[in-house]
Amino acid sequence: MATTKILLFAGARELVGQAEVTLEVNFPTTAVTLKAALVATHPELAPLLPHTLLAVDTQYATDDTPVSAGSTLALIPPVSGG
Amino acid sequence: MATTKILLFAGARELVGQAEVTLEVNFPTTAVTLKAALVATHPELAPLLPHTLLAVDTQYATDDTPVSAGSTLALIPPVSGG
Amino acid sequence: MIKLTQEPIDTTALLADVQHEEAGAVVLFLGTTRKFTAGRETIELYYDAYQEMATQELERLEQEARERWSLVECAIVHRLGLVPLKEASVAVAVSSAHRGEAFEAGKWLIDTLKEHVPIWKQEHWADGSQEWVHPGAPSSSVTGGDA
Amino acid sequence: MIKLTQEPIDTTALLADVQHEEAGAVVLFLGTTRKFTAGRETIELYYDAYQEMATQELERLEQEARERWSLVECAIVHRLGLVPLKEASVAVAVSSAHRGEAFEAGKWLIDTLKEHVPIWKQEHWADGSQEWVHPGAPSSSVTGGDA
Repeated sequence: MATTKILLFAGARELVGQAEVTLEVNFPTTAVTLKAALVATHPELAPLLPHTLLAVDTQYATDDTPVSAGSTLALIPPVSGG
Repeated sequence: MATTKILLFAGARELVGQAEVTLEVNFPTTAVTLKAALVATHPELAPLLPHTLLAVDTQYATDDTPVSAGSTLALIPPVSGG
Repeated sequence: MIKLTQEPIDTTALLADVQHEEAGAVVLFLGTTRKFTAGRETIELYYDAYQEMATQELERLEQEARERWSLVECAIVHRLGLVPLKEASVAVAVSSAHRGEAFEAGKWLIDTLKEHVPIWKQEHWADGSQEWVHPGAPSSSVTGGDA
Repeated sequence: MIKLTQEPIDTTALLADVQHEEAGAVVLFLGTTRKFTAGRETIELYYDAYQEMATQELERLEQEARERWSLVECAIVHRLGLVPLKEASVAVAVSSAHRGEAFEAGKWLIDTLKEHVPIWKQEHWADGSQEWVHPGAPSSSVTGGDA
Protein backbone atom coordinates (compact mmCIF):
# COMPACT_ATOMS: atom_id res chain seq x y z
CA MET A 1 0.00 0.00 0.00
CA ALA A 2 1.11 3.51 -0.79
CA THR A 3 -0.37 6.88 -0.02
CA THR A 4 -1.54 8.99 -2.95
CA LYS A 5 -3.32 12.31 -3.26
CA ILE A 6 -6.27 13.11 -5.52
CA LEU A 7 -6.94 16.76 -6.34
CA LEU A 8 -10.57 17.90 -6.11
CA PHE A 9 -12.26 20.77 -7.97
CA ALA A 10 -15.53 22.68 -8.00
CA GLY A 11 -18.52 20.61 -6.82
CA ALA A 12 -16.29 17.69 -5.74
CA ARG A 13 -14.19 20.02 -3.59
CA GLU A 14 -17.37 21.49 -2.16
CA LEU A 15 -18.85 18.07 -1.29
CA VAL A 16 -15.69 16.92 0.52
CA GLY A 17 -14.78 20.32 1.95
CA GLN A 18 -11.12 19.89 0.96
CA ALA A 19 -9.00 20.66 -2.12
CA GLU A 20 -7.50 17.16 -2.06
CA VAL A 21 -7.97 13.77 -0.46
CA THR A 22 -5.45 11.12 0.49
CA LEU A 23 -5.98 7.44 -0.34
CA GLU A 24 -4.14 4.23 0.47
CA VAL A 25 -3.67 2.41 -2.85
CA ASN A 26 -2.00 -0.76 -4.14
CA PHE A 27 0.02 0.28 -7.19
CA PRO A 28 -0.12 -0.38 -10.08
CA THR A 29 -3.85 0.18 -10.27
CA THR A 30 -6.43 1.59 -12.71
CA ALA A 31 -8.58 4.70 -12.84
CA VAL A 32 -11.81 2.80 -12.16
CA THR A 33 -10.30 1.15 -9.05
CA LEU A 34 -9.20 4.53 -7.72
CA LYS A 35 -12.68 5.96 -8.18
CA ALA A 36 -14.15 2.99 -6.31
CA ALA A 37 -11.67 3.52 -3.47
CA LEU A 38 -12.52 7.22 -3.41
CA VAL A 39 -16.25 6.71 -3.01
CA ALA A 40 -15.61 4.11 -0.28
CA THR A 41 -13.64 6.60 1.80
CA HIS A 42 -15.70 9.67 0.80
CA PRO A 43 -19.31 8.55 0.34
CA GLU A 44 -20.39 12.21 0.01
CA LEU A 45 -18.92 12.03 -3.54
CA ALA A 46 -21.34 9.25 -4.56
CA PRO A 47 -23.90 11.43 -6.41
CA LEU A 48 -21.22 13.22 -8.45
CA LEU A 49 -18.70 10.42 -9.00
CA PRO A 50 -20.47 8.66 -11.90
CA HIS A 51 -20.25 11.95 -13.81
CA THR A 52 -16.56 12.55 -13.17
CA LEU A 53 -13.42 11.65 -15.04
CA LEU A 54 -10.05 10.93 -13.50
CA ALA A 55 -7.06 12.83 -14.83
CA VAL A 56 -3.71 11.08 -14.58
CA ASP A 57 -0.74 13.40 -15.01
CA THR A 58 -3.07 16.08 -16.49
CA GLN A 59 -4.47 13.67 -19.12
CA TYR A 60 -8.04 12.40 -19.13
CA ALA A 61 -8.09 8.72 -18.17
CA THR A 62 -10.52 5.98 -19.12
CA ASP A 63 -11.63 3.27 -16.65
CA ASP A 64 -8.77 0.94 -17.54
CA THR A 65 -6.03 3.57 -17.72
CA PRO A 66 -3.13 2.22 -15.64
CA VAL A 67 -2.04 4.38 -12.72
CA SER A 68 1.38 3.99 -11.16
CA ALA A 69 2.84 5.42 -7.97
CA GLY A 70 3.92 9.06 -8.25
CA SER A 71 1.29 10.04 -10.83
CA THR A 72 -0.56 13.32 -10.28
CA LEU A 73 -4.24 12.46 -9.91
CA ALA A 74 -7.28 14.71 -10.14
CA LEU A 75 -11.03 14.19 -10.13
CA ILE A 76 -12.69 16.17 -12.94
CA PRO A 77 -16.41 16.88 -12.57
CA PRO A 78 -18.35 17.89 -15.71
CA VAL A 79 -16.68 21.06 -16.97
CA SER A 80 -18.51 24.37 -17.43
CA GLY A 81 -15.94 26.92 -18.56
CA GLY A 82 -16.52 29.34 -21.37
CA MET B 1 -37.56 65.19 -72.89
CA ALA B 2 -36.18 66.04 -69.47
CA THR B 3 -32.66 66.20 -68.14
CA THR B 4 -31.69 63.71 -65.45
CA LYS B 5 -28.49 62.87 -63.63
CA ILE B 6 -27.06 59.44 -62.96
CA LEU B 7 -24.51 59.04 -60.17
CA LEU B 8 -21.44 56.95 -60.96
CA PHE B 9 -19.20 55.03 -58.56
CA ALA B 10 -15.92 53.13 -58.51
CA GLY B 11 -15.02 51.56 -61.89
CA ALA B 12 -17.92 53.31 -63.66
CA ARG B 13 -16.73 56.68 -62.39
CA GLU B 14 -13.21 55.82 -63.47
CA LEU B 15 -14.30 54.78 -67.00
CA VAL B 16 -16.28 58.00 -67.56
CA GLY B 17 -13.94 60.27 -65.61
CA GLN B 18 -16.85 61.96 -63.84
CA ALA B 19 -18.87 61.38 -60.67
CA GLU B 20 -22.15 61.78 -62.57
CA VAL B 21 -23.50 61.98 -66.11
CA THR B 22 -26.47 63.89 -67.52
CA LEU B 23 -28.98 62.24 -69.84
CA GLU B 24 -31.96 63.48 -71.85
CA VAL B 25 -34.83 61.12 -71.03
CA ASN B 26 -38.55 60.76 -71.87
CA PHE B 27 -40.32 60.15 -68.55
CA PRO B 28 -41.84 57.89 -67.43
CA THR B 29 -39.29 55.30 -68.42
CA THR B 30 -37.74 52.09 -67.07
CA ALA B 31 -34.38 51.11 -65.67
CA VAL B 32 -33.42 49.05 -68.72
CA THR B 33 -34.19 51.96 -71.08
CA LEU B 34 -32.03 54.28 -69.00
CA LYS B 35 -29.12 51.85 -69.12
CA ALA B 36 -29.47 51.64 -72.93
CA ALA B 37 -29.47 55.44 -73.16
CA LEU B 38 -26.42 55.57 -70.90
CA VAL B 39 -24.31 53.23 -73.03
CA ALA B 40 -25.35 55.13 -76.18
CA THR B 41 -24.01 58.41 -74.81
CA HIS B 42 -21.09 56.85 -72.87
CA PRO B 43 -19.82 53.86 -74.87
CA GLU B 44 -16.82 53.57 -72.54
CA LEU B 45 -19.27 52.04 -70.03
CA ALA B 46 -20.12 49.17 -72.40
CA PRO B 47 -17.82 46.51 -70.84
CA LEU B 48 -19.05 47.20 -67.30
CA LEU B 49 -22.73 48.01 -67.93
CA PRO B 50 -24.02 44.41 -68.24
CA HIS B 51 -22.69 43.83 -64.72
CA THR B 52 -24.28 46.88 -63.15
CA LEU B 53 -27.60 47.54 -61.43
CA LEU B 54 -29.50 50.79 -61.45
CA ALA B 55 -30.56 52.23 -58.13
CA VAL B 56 -33.70 54.38 -58.14
CA ASP B 57 -34.11 56.51 -55.03
CA THR B 58 -31.47 54.37 -53.25
CA GLN B 59 -33.33 51.11 -54.00
CA TYR B 60 -32.01 48.43 -56.34
CA ALA B 61 -34.10 48.40 -59.55
CA THR B 62 -34.87 45.55 -61.92
CA ASP B 63 -35.02 46.06 -65.71
CA ASP B 64 -38.71 46.95 -65.70
CA THR B 65 -38.67 49.17 -62.61
CA PRO B 66 -40.51 52.38 -63.60
CA VAL B 67 -38.52 55.59 -63.30
CA SER B 68 -40.24 58.96 -63.06
CA ALA B 69 -38.82 62.46 -63.31
CA GLY B 70 -37.14 63.67 -60.13
CA SER B 71 -35.92 60.24 -59.01
CA THR B 72 -32.35 59.96 -57.75
CA LEU B 73 -30.53 57.57 -60.07
CA ALA B 74 -27.24 55.77 -59.59
CA LEU B 75 -25.30 53.11 -61.48
CA ILE B 76 -24.10 50.37 -59.13
CA PRO B 77 -21.18 48.23 -60.36
CA PRO B 78 -20.60 44.88 -58.61
CA VAL B 79 -19.96 45.69 -54.97
CA SER B 80 -16.79 44.73 -53.09
CA GLY B 81 -17.11 46.18 -49.60
CA GLY B 82 -16.25 44.22 -46.49
CA MET C 1 -26.06 50.59 -34.89
CA ILE C 2 -24.78 51.43 -38.36
CA LYS C 3 -21.83 53.68 -39.15
CA LEU C 4 -19.67 54.67 -42.10
CA THR C 5 -16.44 56.36 -41.02
CA GLN C 6 -13.20 57.70 -42.44
CA GLU C 7 -11.42 56.90 -39.14
CA PRO C 8 -9.87 53.66 -37.87
CA ILE C 9 -12.60 51.47 -36.37
CA ASP C 10 -12.70 51.64 -32.57
CA THR C 11 -13.24 47.99 -31.67
CA THR C 12 -13.15 48.70 -27.93
CA ALA C 13 -16.12 51.06 -28.21
CA LEU C 14 -17.87 48.66 -30.57
CA LEU C 15 -17.55 45.73 -28.15
CA ALA C 16 -18.75 47.93 -25.28
CA ASP C 17 -21.79 48.83 -27.41
CA VAL C 18 -22.83 45.20 -27.87
CA GLN C 19 -21.89 43.70 -24.49
CA HIS C 20 -25.12 43.56 -22.52
CA GLU C 21 -26.34 41.83 -19.38
CA GLU C 22 -28.96 39.93 -21.42
CA ALA C 23 -26.24 38.52 -23.70
CA GLY C 24 -23.99 35.55 -22.95
CA ALA C 25 -22.22 35.68 -26.31
CA VAL C 26 -20.56 38.31 -28.46
CA VAL C 27 -19.18 37.67 -31.93
CA LEU C 28 -17.03 40.30 -33.60
CA PHE C 29 -15.92 39.94 -37.20
CA LEU C 30 -13.21 42.17 -38.66
CA GLY C 31 -12.33 42.30 -42.34
CA THR C 32 -8.69 43.38 -42.48
CA THR C 33 -6.37 44.47 -45.29
CA ARG C 34 -4.36 41.43 -46.41
CA LYS C 35 -0.95 41.75 -48.04
CA PHE C 36 -1.24 39.02 -50.68
CA THR C 37 -4.11 38.12 -53.03
CA ALA C 38 -3.36 35.29 -55.47
CA GLY C 39 0.35 36.11 -55.22
CA ARG C 40 -0.04 39.86 -55.90
CA GLU C 41 1.09 42.28 -53.22
CA THR C 42 -1.27 44.92 -51.84
CA ILE C 43 0.14 48.01 -50.13
CA GLU C 44 -3.20 49.38 -48.99
CA LEU C 45 -6.88 49.38 -49.92
CA TYR C 46 -9.16 52.29 -50.67
CA TYR C 47 -12.92 52.08 -50.08
CA ASP C 48 -15.66 54.24 -51.52
CA ALA C 49 -19.42 54.05 -50.98
CA TYR C 50 -22.71 55.37 -52.21
CA GLN C 51 -23.14 56.60 -48.68
CA GLU C 52 -26.89 57.30 -48.44
CA MET C 53 -27.74 53.97 -50.01
CA ALA C 54 -25.05 52.02 -48.15
CA THR C 55 -26.32 53.31 -44.81
CA GLN C 56 -29.87 52.37 -45.75
CA GLU C 57 -28.84 48.89 -46.93
CA LEU C 58 -26.84 48.31 -43.74
CA GLU C 59 -29.86 49.33 -41.65
CA ARG C 60 -31.96 46.89 -43.64
CA LEU C 61 -29.41 44.13 -42.97
CA GLU C 62 -29.46 44.87 -39.24
CA GLN C 63 -33.25 44.73 -39.25
CA GLU C 64 -33.33 41.47 -41.19
CA ALA C 65 -30.73 39.89 -38.89
CA ARG C 66 -32.84 40.90 -35.87
CA GLU C 67 -35.86 39.24 -37.48
CA ARG C 68 -33.94 36.03 -38.26
CA TRP C 69 -32.13 35.69 -34.96
CA SER C 70 -32.86 36.74 -31.41
CA LEU C 71 -30.10 39.34 -31.09
CA VAL C 72 -29.54 41.60 -28.12
CA GLU C 73 -27.33 44.13 -29.95
CA CYS C 74 -26.09 44.45 -33.53
CA ALA C 75 -23.55 46.93 -34.87
CA ILE C 76 -21.92 47.31 -38.28
CA VAL C 77 -19.17 49.81 -39.04
CA HIS C 78 -17.52 50.22 -42.44
CA ARG C 79 -14.43 52.35 -42.86
CA LEU C 80 -14.02 54.38 -46.07
CA GLY C 81 -10.89 55.86 -47.64
CA LEU C 82 -7.46 54.30 -47.27
CA VAL C 83 -7.13 51.24 -45.06
CA PRO C 84 -3.51 50.17 -44.38
CA LEU C 85 -2.34 46.57 -44.04
CA LYS C 86 -3.67 44.72 -40.96
CA GLU C 87 -6.27 47.38 -40.21
CA ALA C 88 -10.01 46.72 -40.33
CA SER C 89 -12.17 47.96 -43.19
CA VAL C 90 -15.33 46.50 -41.67
CA ALA C 91 -16.51 45.37 -38.26
CA VAL C 92 -19.66 43.37 -37.53
CA ALA C 93 -20.50 42.89 -33.85
CA VAL C 94 -23.51 41.02 -32.52
CA SER C 95 -24.57 39.80 -29.10
CA SER C 96 -27.17 37.21 -28.16
CA ALA C 97 -28.21 35.10 -25.20
CA HIS C 98 -26.47 32.00 -26.63
CA ARG C 99 -23.50 31.66 -28.94
CA GLY C 100 -25.07 29.81 -31.86
CA GLU C 101 -27.17 32.81 -32.83
CA ALA C 102 -24.28 35.26 -32.57
CA PHE C 103 -22.07 33.14 -34.85
CA GLU C 104 -24.84 32.57 -37.41
CA ALA C 105 -25.95 36.20 -37.48
CA GLY C 106 -22.38 37.51 -37.68
CA LYS C 107 -21.57 35.21 -40.60
CA TRP C 108 -24.80 36.07 -42.43
CA LEU C 109 -24.29 39.81 -41.92
CA ILE C 110 -20.80 39.91 -43.42
CA ASP C 111 -21.75 37.51 -46.25
CA THR C 112 -24.80 39.61 -47.13
CA LEU C 113 -22.96 42.92 -46.74
CA LYS C 114 -20.42 41.73 -49.30
CA GLU C 115 -23.22 40.84 -51.75
CA HIS C 116 -25.54 43.81 -51.44
CA VAL C 117 -24.13 46.96 -49.88
CA PRO C 118 -22.91 49.60 -52.38
CA ILE C 119 -19.34 49.89 -51.16
CA TRP C 120 -16.34 49.30 -53.40
CA LYS C 121 -12.73 48.35 -52.78
CA GLN C 122 -9.84 49.62 -54.87
CA GLU C 123 -6.65 47.57 -54.76
CA HIS C 124 -3.46 49.59 -54.50
CA TRP C 125 -0.94 47.06 -55.71
CA ALA C 126 2.72 47.16 -54.78
CA ASP C 127 3.60 47.57 -58.50
CA GLY C 128 1.95 51.01 -58.45
CA SER C 129 -1.25 50.05 -60.28
CA GLN C 130 -4.72 50.58 -58.88
CA GLU C 131 -7.80 48.52 -59.62
CA TRP C 132 -11.45 48.78 -58.60
CA VAL C 133 -12.68 45.37 -57.55
CA HIS C 134 -15.93 44.41 -59.32
CA PRO C 135 -16.50 40.68 -58.87
CA GLY C 136 -17.65 39.09 -62.12
CA ALA C 137 -16.94 42.13 -64.27
CA PRO C 138 -13.96 42.56 -66.63
CA SER C 139 -10.89 43.93 -64.86
CA SER C 140 -9.82 47.52 -65.57
CA SER C 141 -6.49 48.02 -63.85
CA VAL C 142 -5.19 51.57 -64.00
CA THR C 143 -1.50 52.30 -63.64
CA GLY C 144 -0.64 55.27 -61.46
CA GLY C 145 -3.22 57.97 -60.78
CA ASP C 146 -4.71 58.82 -57.43
CA ALA C 147 -7.54 57.16 -55.52
CA MET D 1 -1.47 32.07 -27.52
CA ILE D 2 -3.10 30.63 -24.40
CA LYS D 3 -3.68 32.50 -21.15
CA LEU D 4 -5.51 32.05 -17.87
CA THR D 5 -5.89 35.32 -15.99
CA GLN D 6 -7.53 36.78 -12.90
CA GLU D 7 -7.82 40.17 -14.63
CA PRO D 8 -10.46 41.52 -17.04
CA ILE D 9 -9.69 40.32 -20.57
CA ASP D 10 -7.95 42.98 -22.67
CA THR D 11 -9.74 42.58 -26.01
CA THR D 12 -7.78 45.43 -27.61
CA ALA D 13 -4.49 43.64 -26.99
CA LEU D 14 -6.01 40.34 -28.04
CA LEU D 15 -7.22 41.72 -31.39
CA ALA D 16 -3.82 43.35 -31.96
CA ASP D 17 -2.23 39.94 -31.33
CA VAL D 18 -4.25 38.23 -34.06
CA GLN D 19 -4.46 41.00 -36.68
CA HIS D 20 -1.79 40.17 -39.24
CA GLU D 21 -0.94 41.22 -42.78
CA GLU D 22 -1.48 37.67 -44.02
CA ALA D 23 -5.02 37.65 -42.62
CA GLY D 24 -8.12 39.16 -44.21
CA ALA D 25 -10.47 38.01 -41.48
CA VAL D 26 -10.57 38.09 -37.69
CA VAL D 27 -13.25 36.45 -35.59
CA LEU D 28 -13.44 37.22 -31.88
CA PHE D 29 -15.85 35.37 -29.61
CA LEU D 30 -16.56 36.58 -26.09
CA GLY D 31 -18.51 34.59 -23.52
CA THR D 32 -20.05 37.17 -21.19
CA THR D 33 -21.87 36.95 -17.86
CA ARG D 34 -25.61 36.96 -18.56
CA LYS D 35 -28.13 38.18 -15.99
CA PHE D 36 -30.89 35.61 -16.54
CA THR D 37 -30.73 31.83 -16.99
CA ALA D 38 -34.10 30.10 -17.29
CA GLY D 39 -35.69 32.96 -15.34
CA ARG D 40 -33.19 32.90 -12.46
CA GLU D 41 -31.13 36.01 -11.83
CA THR D 42 -27.34 35.86 -11.70
CA ILE D 43 -25.40 38.59 -9.93
CA GLU D 44 -21.96 37.38 -10.97
CA LEU D 45 -20.11 34.22 -11.92
CA TYR D 46 -17.03 32.68 -10.36
CA TYR D 47 -14.64 30.51 -12.37
CA ASP D 48 -12.09 28.02 -11.13
CA ALA D 49 -9.72 25.81 -13.12
CA TYR D 50 -7.30 22.93 -12.79
CA GLN D 51 -4.77 25.37 -14.14
CA GLU D 52 -1.92 23.11 -15.30
CA MET D 53 -4.31 20.82 -17.13
CA ALA D 54 -6.52 23.61 -18.48
CA THR D 55 -3.49 25.35 -20.00
CA GLN D 56 -2.36 22.10 -21.55
CA GLU D 57 -5.84 21.31 -22.94
CA LEU D 58 -6.15 24.83 -24.38
CA GLU D 59 -2.77 24.45 -26.07
CA ARG D 60 -3.96 21.16 -27.51
CA LEU D 61 -7.12 22.87 -28.83
CA GLU D 62 -5.08 25.62 -30.46
CA GLN D 63 -2.85 23.01 -32.10
CA GLU D 64 -5.82 20.97 -33.33
CA ALA D 65 -7.53 24.08 -34.73
CA ARG D 66 -4.34 24.97 -36.59
CA GLU D 67 -4.27 21.47 -38.08
CA ARG D 68 -7.94 21.61 -39.13
CA TRP D 69 -7.96 25.14 -40.53
CA SER D 70 -5.34 27.35 -42.11
CA LEU D 71 -5.12 29.93 -39.33
CA VAL D 72 -2.71 32.84 -39.20
CA GLU D 73 -3.07 33.51 -35.47
CA CYS D 74 -5.07 31.88 -32.68
CA ALA D 75 -5.49 33.11 -29.11
CA ILE D 76 -7.61 31.86 -26.22
CA VAL D 77 -7.89 33.66 -22.88
CA HIS D 78 -10.00 32.45 -19.96
CA ARG D 79 -10.61 34.64 -16.95
CA LEU D 80 -10.77 33.02 -13.49
CA GLY D 81 -12.30 34.31 -10.27
CA LEU D 82 -15.32 36.63 -10.18
CA VAL D 83 -16.70 37.85 -13.51
CA PRO D 84 -19.37 40.60 -13.17
CA LEU D 85 -22.39 40.97 -15.45
CA LYS D 86 -21.58 41.90 -19.07
CA GLU D 87 -17.87 41.15 -18.68
CA ALA D 88 -16.10 38.40 -20.61
CA SER D 89 -15.11 35.13 -18.95
CA VAL D 90 -13.57 33.80 -22.15
CA ALA D 91 -12.22 35.20 -25.40
CA VAL D 92 -11.35 33.22 -28.52
CA ALA D 93 -9.68 35.17 -31.32
CA VAL D 94 -8.57 33.71 -34.64
CA SER D 95 -7.36 35.18 -37.90
CA SER D 96 -7.18 33.61 -41.34
CA ALA D 97 -6.76 34.61 -44.97
CA HIS D 98 -10.50 34.22 -45.63
CA ARG D 99 -13.49 34.53 -43.34
CA GLY D 100 -14.98 31.04 -43.61
CA GLU D 101 -12.06 29.48 -41.79
CA ALA D 102 -12.05 32.08 -39.02
CA PHE D 103 -15.77 31.58 -38.30
CA GLU D 104 -15.52 27.78 -38.35
CA ALA D 105 -12.40 27.65 -36.20
CA GLY D 106 -13.77 30.20 -33.70
CA LYS D 107 -17.00 28.24 -33.30
CA TRP D 108 -15.19 24.91 -32.98
CA LEU D 109 -12.76 26.30 -30.41
CA ILE D 110 -15.42 27.62 -28.05
CA ASP D 111 -17.63 24.53 -28.50
CA THR D 112 -14.69 22.23 -27.76
CA LEU D 113 -13.41 24.35 -24.87
CA LYS D 114 -16.80 24.04 -23.21
CA GLU D 115 -16.71 20.25 -23.58
CA HIS D 116 -13.15 19.43 -22.60
CA VAL D 117 -11.21 22.07 -20.68
CA PRO D 118 -11.17 21.62 -16.88
CA ILE D 119 -12.65 24.96 -15.91
CA TRP D 120 -15.80 25.31 -13.82
CA LYS D 121 -18.38 28.02 -13.39
CA GLN D 122 -20.14 28.76 -10.13
CA GLU D 123 -23.43 30.61 -10.34
CA HIS D 124 -23.90 33.33 -7.75
CA TRP D 125 -27.66 33.73 -7.81
CA ALA D 126 -29.44 36.90 -6.77
CA ASP D 127 -31.21 34.92 -4.00
CA GLY D 128 -27.84 34.48 -2.28
CA SER D 129 -27.29 30.84 -3.20
CA GLN D 130 -24.25 29.56 -5.04
CA GLU D 131 -24.07 26.56 -7.32
CA TRP D 132 -21.26 24.85 -9.22
CA VAL D 133 -22.39 24.11 -12.75
CA HIS D 134 -21.78 20.49 -13.72
CA PRO D 135 -23.80 19.72 -16.86
CA GLY D 136 -25.52 16.35 -16.62
CA ALA D 137 -24.74 15.86 -12.91
CA PRO D 138 -27.22 16.28 -10.04
CA SER D 139 -27.46 19.88 -8.83
CA SER D 140 -25.93 20.79 -5.45
CA SER D 141 -26.96 24.35 -4.71
CA VAL D 142 -25.39 25.78 -1.60
CA THR D 143 -27.00 28.66 0.24
CA GLY D 144 -24.62 31.34 1.42
CA GLY D 145 -20.94 30.54 1.90
CA ASP D 146 -18.09 32.10 0.04
CA ALA D 147 -16.72 31.29 -3.42
